[in-house]
Amino acid sequence: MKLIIKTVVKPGSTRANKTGAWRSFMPVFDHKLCSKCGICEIYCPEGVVNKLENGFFEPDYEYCKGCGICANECPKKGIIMVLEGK
Amino acid sequence: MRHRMVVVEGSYAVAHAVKVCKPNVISAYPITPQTHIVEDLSQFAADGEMNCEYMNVESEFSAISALIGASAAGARTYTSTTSQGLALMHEALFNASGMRLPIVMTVVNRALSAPINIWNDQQDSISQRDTGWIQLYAEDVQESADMTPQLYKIAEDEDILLPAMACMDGFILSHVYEPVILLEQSLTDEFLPDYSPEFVLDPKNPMSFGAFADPSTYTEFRYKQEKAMGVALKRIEEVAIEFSEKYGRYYGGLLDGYMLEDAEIVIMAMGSVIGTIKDTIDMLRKEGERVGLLKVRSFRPFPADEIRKALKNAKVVITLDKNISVGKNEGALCTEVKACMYNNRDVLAPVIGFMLGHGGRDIPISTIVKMINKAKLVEKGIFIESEFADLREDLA
Amino acid sequence: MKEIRIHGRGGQGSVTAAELLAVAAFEDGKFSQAFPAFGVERRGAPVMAFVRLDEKPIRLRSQIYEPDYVIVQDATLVDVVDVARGTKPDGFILINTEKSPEHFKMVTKATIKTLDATKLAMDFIGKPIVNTTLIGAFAGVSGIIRPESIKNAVMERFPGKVGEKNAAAIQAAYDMMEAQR
Amino acid sequence: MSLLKPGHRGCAGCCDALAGKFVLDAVGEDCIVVSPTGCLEVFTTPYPESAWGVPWIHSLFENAAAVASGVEAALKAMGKMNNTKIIAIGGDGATMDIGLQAISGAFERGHDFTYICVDNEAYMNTGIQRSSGTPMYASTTTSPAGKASFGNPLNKKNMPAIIAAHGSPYVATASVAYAPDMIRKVKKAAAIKGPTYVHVHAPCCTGWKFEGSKTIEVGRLAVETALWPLYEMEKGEVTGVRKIKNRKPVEEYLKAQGRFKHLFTMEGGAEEIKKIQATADWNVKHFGLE
Repeated sequence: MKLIIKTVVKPGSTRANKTGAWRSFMPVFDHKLCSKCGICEIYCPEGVVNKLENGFFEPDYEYCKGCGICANECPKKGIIMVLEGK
Repeated sequence: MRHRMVVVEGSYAVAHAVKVCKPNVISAYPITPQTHIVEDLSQFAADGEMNCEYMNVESEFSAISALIGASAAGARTYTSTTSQGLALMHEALFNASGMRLPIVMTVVNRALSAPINIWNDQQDSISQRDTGWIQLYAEDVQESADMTPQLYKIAEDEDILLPAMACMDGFILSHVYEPVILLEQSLTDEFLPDYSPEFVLDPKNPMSFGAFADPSTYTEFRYKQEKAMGVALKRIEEVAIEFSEKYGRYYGGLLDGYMLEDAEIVIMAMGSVIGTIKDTIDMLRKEGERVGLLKVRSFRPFPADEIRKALKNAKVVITLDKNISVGKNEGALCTEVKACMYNNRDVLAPVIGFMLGHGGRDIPISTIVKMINKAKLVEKGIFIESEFADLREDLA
Repeated sequence: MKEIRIHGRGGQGSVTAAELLAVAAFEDGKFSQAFPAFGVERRGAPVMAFVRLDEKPIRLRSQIYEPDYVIVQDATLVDVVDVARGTKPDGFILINTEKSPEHFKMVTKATIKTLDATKLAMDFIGKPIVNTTLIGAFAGVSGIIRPESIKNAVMERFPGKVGEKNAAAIQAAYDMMEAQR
Repeated sequence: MSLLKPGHRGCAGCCDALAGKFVLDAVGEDCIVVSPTGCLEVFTTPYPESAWGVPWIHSLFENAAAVASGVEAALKAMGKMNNTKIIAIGGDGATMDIGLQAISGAFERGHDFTYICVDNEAYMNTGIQRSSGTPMYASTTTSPAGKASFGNPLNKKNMPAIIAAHGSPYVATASVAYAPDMIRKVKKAAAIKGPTYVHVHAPCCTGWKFEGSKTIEVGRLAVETALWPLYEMEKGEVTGVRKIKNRKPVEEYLKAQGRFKHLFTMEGGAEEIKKIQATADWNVKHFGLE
């Protein structure tokens, strides 16, 4: 066995850590109100609001921490924050 | 051998040795008495004799920091410093070792302030004992130079990957002119393989260096560093032999003995005082004294087993320290030699510690003879734990 | 082993003189060691440099307390430094001065030798830089280093015209002092 | 998908994560990132994980610029520089306080790299202590407001001017609240040869005491009140500013944050707010923001 510890770590490996568990409020995206501007995607600190094939956006709830920036910044008020478990 | 020698300054011999090791990045800050090394290296770079980036940084802290970045990017790196400069690097020394970056640095040993003093002792490198750097101490200019490729080979070993210091006494070795063989490029190319680490900062294979370790993972980093030091313990010896086969010069691996076999009084020391001790021993041997020398070449890793073996027949051991742990009234070598004897019955000889040569105070033969005479008092039941060997009574 | 102490002032090239002696002696087949008395002295302050010469490799690293030979680059130093200190009785003290040895009253059993190296340097080199002239003189007095070796060492260090002029001064100084040996 | 991967431990609504994401959006895959110690470093790389999708190195708190310069020197020496961008991303403390000397040295030496200061105006990683990026009258844990204090008594250090004085070819200010502007500036900085600098205003919900959902809103207010002017400097000269339409009074910015709350409750607070307004007015005049 190599004595050398892997002092380096693999890129993007935090994906093992599912931060969706941090969330107490979850953003719910209302596509009817969406203008597909993409601001929600830009300002997601987790980088987990993804563009769907149909041009709408959805967060990856495995990682979304529920910060609510997307809801706050949505110019159409098309994202609402809902208490988890409700 | 003689026809290949030239009389040059110690610093030049070291700078030349660095040159033939072909570092990619050199980063240094001037500080007496290390300056000549970096001046000579700057000149080599200015003359187009080195294919490297020479960085004039704004402090020793940035010198070592730049090398951390360069080494992580896959470069062979070099710096040299001394005293305050080494102390300023302190934080980054742990970092370089913890990140397992095989940076090689010549430490031109010098005293620490206050009071400010530019002369030789070994307080600077001894104070970096626990930073996880390999530390070898040279007895003459040739050894100081020859250590450079040896340390690259040891540090860059994939089972070691630890940074290393080549320690040479300031002025006494850095500023002396004496005959040396300048390391041959062709032999060094054969001796020292290219540095090709498995992981480097590379956009094609984007690894992260220097991650944050919590209590669940931190301990193992230290454990593996310690294991790597264990590998280095063997490798230092092997590389010294490989070096002697290639270049025809050998100074010991971890240790080196002189008149040791039948010695009753064994002097242990590190660095340039070794030569003076050898002359003293020759003189005393003529008078029938059974005195010998155990040179400690590797202080980190510390060769405890080898020391115990070497001291088997000793009746009294004297340690010489150009440093002091204030509050312990001992130098580091003394403490460590004593410690390595405690948990076994191999060696029963008492250890007497002498501190001397601080701030460049000269160590003439007479001082060494005085210590030997004090050690002989052990036979009469008078035991000295540890003391300054060269105090000026008028100032003390 | 022979030990030499060189007294000078900062900027007069005492360390270079020591280095050149070490290089020359090595060329002559001896082992050598040259080192300064490490200090923080600036230009003009009294300084020292040391040289050891031996038939076998030199291991001793202490300073020199009982030199066989002393070289004094500047006679004014005699008034401020005990240049004779520790000098062996069978050794000599070589002083750069226009004065004769009798002029110097020192407590020493060593022989005092004098030479107007400044004049020689002015004549041959055109500058009052005496370190090379003095080591030529030293070779002449001591007989332990060949003048050719000194000249070679100097010419290698200062190639071209400068080296040649120095070599001429060295030879002249050597000849003068050898005649007195 | 962003090159700063999810799963990191940044606060919900973290400005640093946004800044890191925007920087990587701007420079792309062919870069090497150097981080000094700080929130961004800690929450992105809990061993054995890393959120970074690009090569990344953290060494110490005060040496990122030196490390970055060493990386650059190494790539140059080994002939691997090609088009790789070297990016250092440090917080305000690592940049304006403890790392200032190393930054000065690296900019003086002229390495080809871009230094990005993500300025959330205090030592957030260690618990919201004052830094030289902390604005006047912000209450922090080491410059708390109290009966005898309105909080931090000192003005924010003008770091962009210090960098510009080093002769940097490009210095810009940006804000995480203006993503396209920030990305454009980082891209420009990275493309310009030599040491370039982008100073990014980054509202920290935890340290400034506002809801995580308001990170962008607060950042916008800083720009709209002229407390954080957006400008570009080339070779020491201001060459571009973002004009403000309908400038808002500084109260709107201050009111949105708990760290300035005392200015509205303490006696004499209104007078002190005038001093902050004066700073905004000076910015408007100095940079020609209107």
